[in-house]
Amino acid sequence: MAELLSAHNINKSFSGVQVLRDVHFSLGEGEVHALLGENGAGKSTLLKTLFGMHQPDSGTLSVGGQSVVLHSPRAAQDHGIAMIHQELALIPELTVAQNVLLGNEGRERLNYAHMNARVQPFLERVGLKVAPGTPVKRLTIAQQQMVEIARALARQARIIIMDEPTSSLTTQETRQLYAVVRELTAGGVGIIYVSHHFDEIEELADRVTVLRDGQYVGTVEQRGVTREQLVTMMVGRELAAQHAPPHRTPGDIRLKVSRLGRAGAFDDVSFSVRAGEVVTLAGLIGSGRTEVLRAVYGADTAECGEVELDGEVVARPTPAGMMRRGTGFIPEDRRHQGIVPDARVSVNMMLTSWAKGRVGVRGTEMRREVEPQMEQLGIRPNNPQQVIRRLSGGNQQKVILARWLAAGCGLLLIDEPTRGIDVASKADIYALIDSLAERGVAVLMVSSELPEVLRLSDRVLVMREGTVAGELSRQDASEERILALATGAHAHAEDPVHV
Amino acid sequence: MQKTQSTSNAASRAAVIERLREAGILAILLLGAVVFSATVPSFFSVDNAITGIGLSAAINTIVAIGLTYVIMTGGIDLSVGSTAALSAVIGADLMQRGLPPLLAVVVALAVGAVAGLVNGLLITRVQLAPFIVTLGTMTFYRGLALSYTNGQPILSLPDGFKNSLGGDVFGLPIPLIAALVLVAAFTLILRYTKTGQYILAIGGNAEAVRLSGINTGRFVTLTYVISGVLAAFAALVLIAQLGAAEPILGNGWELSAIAASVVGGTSLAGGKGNVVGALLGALLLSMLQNVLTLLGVQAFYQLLATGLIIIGAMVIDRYTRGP
Amino acid sequence: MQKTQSTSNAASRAAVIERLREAGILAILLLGAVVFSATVPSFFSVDNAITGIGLSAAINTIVAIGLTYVIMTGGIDLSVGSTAALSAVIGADLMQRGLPPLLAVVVALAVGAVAGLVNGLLITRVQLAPFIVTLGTMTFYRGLALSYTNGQPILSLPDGFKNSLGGDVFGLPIPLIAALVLVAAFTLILRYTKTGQYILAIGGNAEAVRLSGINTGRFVTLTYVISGVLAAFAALVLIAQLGAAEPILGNGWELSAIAASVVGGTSLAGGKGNVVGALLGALLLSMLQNVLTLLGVQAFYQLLATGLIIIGAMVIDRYTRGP
Amino acid sequence: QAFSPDTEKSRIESSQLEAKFGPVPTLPAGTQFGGVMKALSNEYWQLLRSGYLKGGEKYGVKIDAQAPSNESDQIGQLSMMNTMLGKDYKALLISPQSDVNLLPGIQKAGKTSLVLNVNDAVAPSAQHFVGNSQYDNGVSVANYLLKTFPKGGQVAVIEGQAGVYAARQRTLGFKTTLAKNPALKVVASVPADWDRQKAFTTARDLLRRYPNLTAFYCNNDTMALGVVEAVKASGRLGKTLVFGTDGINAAYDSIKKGELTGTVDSFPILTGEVAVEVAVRLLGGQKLPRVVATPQALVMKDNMAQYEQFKK
Ligand SMILES: Nc1ncnc2c1ncn2[C@@H]1O[C@H](COP(=O)(O)OP(=O)(O)OP(=O)(O)O)[C@@H](O)[C@H]1O
Ligand SMILES: Nc1ncnc2c1ncn2[C@@H]1O[C@H](COP(=O)(O)OP(=O)(O)OP(=O)(O)O)[C@@H](O)[C@H]1O
Ligand SMILES: [Mg+2]
Ligand SMILES: [Mg+2]
Repeated sequence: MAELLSAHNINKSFSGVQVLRDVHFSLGEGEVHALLGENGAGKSTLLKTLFGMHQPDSGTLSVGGQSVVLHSPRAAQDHGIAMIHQELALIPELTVAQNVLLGNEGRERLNYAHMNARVQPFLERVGLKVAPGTPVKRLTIAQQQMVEIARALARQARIIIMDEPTSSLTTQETRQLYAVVRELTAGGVGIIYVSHHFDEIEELADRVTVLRDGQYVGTVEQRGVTREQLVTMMVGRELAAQHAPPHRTPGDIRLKVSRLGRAGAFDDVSFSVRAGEVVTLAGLIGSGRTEVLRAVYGADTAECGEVELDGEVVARPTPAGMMRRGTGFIPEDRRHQGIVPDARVSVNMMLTSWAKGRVGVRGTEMRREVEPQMEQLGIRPNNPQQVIRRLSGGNQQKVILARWLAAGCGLLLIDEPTRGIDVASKADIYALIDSLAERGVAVLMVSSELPEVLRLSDRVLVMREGTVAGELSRQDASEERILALATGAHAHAEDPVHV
Repeated sequence: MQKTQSTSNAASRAAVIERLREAGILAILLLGAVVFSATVPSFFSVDNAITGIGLSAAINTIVAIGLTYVIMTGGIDLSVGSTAALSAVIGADLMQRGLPPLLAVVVALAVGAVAGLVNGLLITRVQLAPFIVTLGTMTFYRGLALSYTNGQPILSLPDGFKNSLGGDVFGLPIPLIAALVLVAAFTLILRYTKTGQYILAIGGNAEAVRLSGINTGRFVTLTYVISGVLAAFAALVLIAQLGAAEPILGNGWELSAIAASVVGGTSLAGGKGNVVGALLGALLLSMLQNVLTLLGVQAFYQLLATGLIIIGAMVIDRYTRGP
Repeated sequence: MQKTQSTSNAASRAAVIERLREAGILAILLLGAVVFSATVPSFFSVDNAITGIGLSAAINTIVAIGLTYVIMTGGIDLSVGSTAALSAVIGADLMQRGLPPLLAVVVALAVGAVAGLVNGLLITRVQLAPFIVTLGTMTFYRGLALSYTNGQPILSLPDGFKNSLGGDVFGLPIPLIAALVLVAAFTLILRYTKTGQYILAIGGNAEAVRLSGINTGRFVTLTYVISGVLAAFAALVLIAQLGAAEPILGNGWELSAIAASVVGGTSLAGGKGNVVGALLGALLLSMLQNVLTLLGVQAFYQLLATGLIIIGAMVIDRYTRGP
Repeated sequence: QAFSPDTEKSRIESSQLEAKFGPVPTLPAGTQFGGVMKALSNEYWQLLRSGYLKGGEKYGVKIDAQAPSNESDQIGQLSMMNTMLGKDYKALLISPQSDVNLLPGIQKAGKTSLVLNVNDAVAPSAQHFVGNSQYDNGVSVANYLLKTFPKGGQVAVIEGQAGVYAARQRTLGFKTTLAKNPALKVVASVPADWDRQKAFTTARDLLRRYPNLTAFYCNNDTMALGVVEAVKASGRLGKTLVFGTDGINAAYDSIKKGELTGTVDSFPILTGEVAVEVAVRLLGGQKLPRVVATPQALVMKDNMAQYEQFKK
């Protein structure tokens, strides 16, 4: 197996804080090499170094056996490297085809028909069912993720870096991605793969390299290790066994949604969530889950239907009004809707609490509120003064969770609660949601991860093409049944489907 | 497959609706024209439309095209008026000294290009804020123009020059034709060339464009060069009309051009732009001026009316276009 | 635990370095002062520093504070000069008609507040672009001021008024004191109140703040009201100095104030702002003007020098501050 | 060389019109003149406009005078003139914002109506000009200083906007004349863009640099009134003289109060009347010289009474 890329003794620090220490990494032809580590371990930083976005403080890089210095992403591309970024890097106003070919269009004069035709096969390969002429701003986050993948394919790169490519994909698209990866490696392409999902790593990876706190822990053959061993390498200790989901007895109806609809997005959606109950909206990409959740919160307006909170109709839901009534909302698009990138962690965390008058903006007062939250969620670096943009993706997600924990709410709407969050923290967040429910909080979430859906939900509402295709209780829910409802492949009389 | 079909249908329907909504400003323009021609005597004579509205709209449009390009990248160019003055006096001076007009025109355009290049390099290489750079050069280029001519106008330009840029073709004044041709050309560049696409993309997400391996600085600089050249061209068109060039020419052009751009639907945040919109914006603003004059509205009330109508037009536009 | 310690130490060191770099503009200011006092006779007399630079800087600073707030939300307010004129002529007229100066001042400030409120509501409720709204109201308010006074200045303001806002305390002119107090107050508001934090956060990502359950429109509107009130206050300070209010007062204020803001480190993209920076920026610009006057530089060369020095200062700032 | 009313040889004082050309002819009823003003934001132009209206009444002509909304919107003024060409005016009284910005309008109008350049900026192709000599504006203040301070002194000039004809000529006339006595030194000549606030700030700076300044000469009254405040604030009222130009009402008030020393009044109302008269005479077939000069005078406290009649 010829070596495509190798990195030795890579060191990198940001304003005095060392993020990578003596890290080694190598990638062979046709290999999938997974990179594993907790949130903030330095995975993205290493990858950005390999893609020329950061310059290492010291260390050597070689591509195809030749030692290189990558000054810029352009240089990396010239060496046959492509990258799928953890934070999506698309241009909203341009079409899918334009985004896929950006920087690669060929002649100066653009021929859209030709570009669309060129892009179509790549879209088909990743299983993205949108027209290449659609503006990217009209796609959901998951569809955008697929566009990113298609773009990497279109580069015809020898080395593809994938930084959490599946964090917003559902099981179906993830399987599609597996197929794409296998096809690529069969052709000799090397893939660097970052994911917090062990099943993906077990499915795809040949070798696994583990980072912990910026330190190189080791590289192992994937086939030779167990999940537990990998987790131990990652966190430096053994993880407590997973809790079974607790048994809950829901209280009164907190949220009642009746016949909610908006043309082109969703239609006739009705359901309710009780206090102390966790209800999940499941479904395929573009099935309208996000849109429903946003409409309930008033982030977008619905055209018809009603939202009732604790038996009272909310005349015209708006985020501010819903917040005042004790509703919290965690959006799926962290970067554009979740964080204020240039503000500190403390500010990002306290945005809602301030409005509720729960805490002031003075340093000590705020620290008293912020620090325990950071501790509880294991947010690293544990520095409330850090600008949130400089946190790793997973840690940013934790800050937004903490925003609503600090503010306290009776109904929490969460779109993809553990997007980009590492295994260890994921267990913590599950425990946290359990304890919220136990305290009587009603939780309505959207999740694309079926194990997560099954682990957390009391009830699952499966959506298909904008309507609720069916509802499954905890006992009835299984991955197969959810998928069957989501794709419309059920119709067996014995299925316990209540529409 | 069926899903794809319906999604793409919905998408193209949405695109059509968007296009229609973008025509909001055109609708306002037409509505205005109809109302005015009904109420204001002599508003809708061809002659009034062409000479009263045409020239000032043409010049404003030409400058606004460049500004639209700059604004699309998320920048701004306050120096257009001064660049115009500098190019005009240098070009005029060379003509007066006997340089063939064509050559003088080329030199004047080159002066505009260099002025834009300086802006662009300060912004992309030294990474200064576009506002402050062009505020500085606005003052500096004006100073250059004034000291070059010692504050005096340059009179009596050669007839050949005046007739070529100041004349008519089939009854249409050349400035108007030039503006329309430029609008068409820069619309096509924006839509159908890599350069145009990159300029739009940079305003949308410069970091993402850079990550695609594109040298964003080069394209940003290019927009300032375009803006400088178009300002110089507008200045040449104007001095051909006036038959003279003066160093105080172009005062306030930046504001009118930005206004035309923004009224036409370009977002100052970058990433969204519309050259045809700039033309419509310029026409709307000129029409407004023209009508108020024809109605004999006094200066103070003209100000009131102008302010009200700009905002009113935008409110209508906002409600036809949707949020 | 040790880890945390060292991390937070390093982080606070980084913060200190950042703070020092932000002082770049202060360094330029001091450097300029040293150079000028060595070369320009009478530049560094306390008197010159305070009354020459201080006074004109004071007015610009007061306006720039408001603009800094507006710009931080990602907006712009072009109407400050016209708002200033409108408040000034109404206030002055009322004084002349015999209203007690204090009451007239309150009314003038209220006029500024209403002017700002109109801007804010058009921007947040009707969702028009701030540039176009304030371009429209810039024209409209100017028209109001001119028609209110029929274009005439209002002379002979009561002495009580002139002395109170135009006087001295311990040798410091009141405008300067007012500007410093306002800078301090608005710095504290920005740092230590929720309102200030929200204004900054909205500029950073309005959508994220909105989805946190915050009524962002209220805070954005507030910044325009602040800008209007401060413009009115600056106008009162000015007319107390000039002893006359004229409807064409405040022409070009928006540009000077935006320049002071941007020179002081506020980003036109929003989310980043610095009220002390606006003061430093205003001081730098006034110092420049003062020196050029003291040196008796000719008109054309003043323009050249102003442009060069603005850009030069920004280049130095850029290289001391880092990218 | 370019046309300059200040040096034009075929020039007549407006006061001699009656004597040389006889009575003003009568035009057909319903005759209309159009006026394109420079701006209305300075009182000077408003006074000129009332002069037009007064003249119109006197000679039986309807006058329709308009102004662009700001003083440096040159293309806007041209559009305004072009627009007004569409109406049926027998004569257009224009006050261009710059020397050249109305040239195409003048050329176009020449075929159908009479064009009269009234004041201030001078269009080189203007066949008829009515107005005072900008150059002489400066001369009269300089002469006064030469006479009053034979032993010399320091003088500062506050200029209008750089590059504008009126600013250039007034400053030139002042400096050239003052140079006759080398002891009277122009220590500073800086622009304040016709703006009261800028003039105030600039004057304060200058007064600190030259605490014994003898006099300020300002290119217009608005700036002069700003300078007066600076002089007051520096405690030099009465010691440093301040001269303005234009003769607006506010300047008269200030002179009466003993603050402003003097203003070179070019009698805008009278100028407006004369402009209408000249247009009427030309349309009536009289062959007037190219330039009709309107009067001007340095108005100070002691001679003010004799000029106040022209303020109505
Ligand atoms: N520009 C920067 N300035 C300062 N610190 C940074 C910067 N970029 C990253 N860091 C820090 O480097 C560390 C590693 O971040 P990185 O994004 O590489 O983590 P990661 O392993 O990709 O985590 P995740 O799984 O959450 O994506 C984090 O502590 C982060 O705060
Ligand atoms: N801004 C928009 N304009 C038009 N259509 C949109 C827009 N955003 C989403 N849609 C469409 O609405 C439908 C539902 O999208 P939604 O985001 O709710 O799906 P989802 O089930 O949450 O999927 P995902 O997992 O991708 O978030 C999709 O068909 C999508 O294309
Ligand atoms: Mg990462
Ligand atoms: Mg979703």
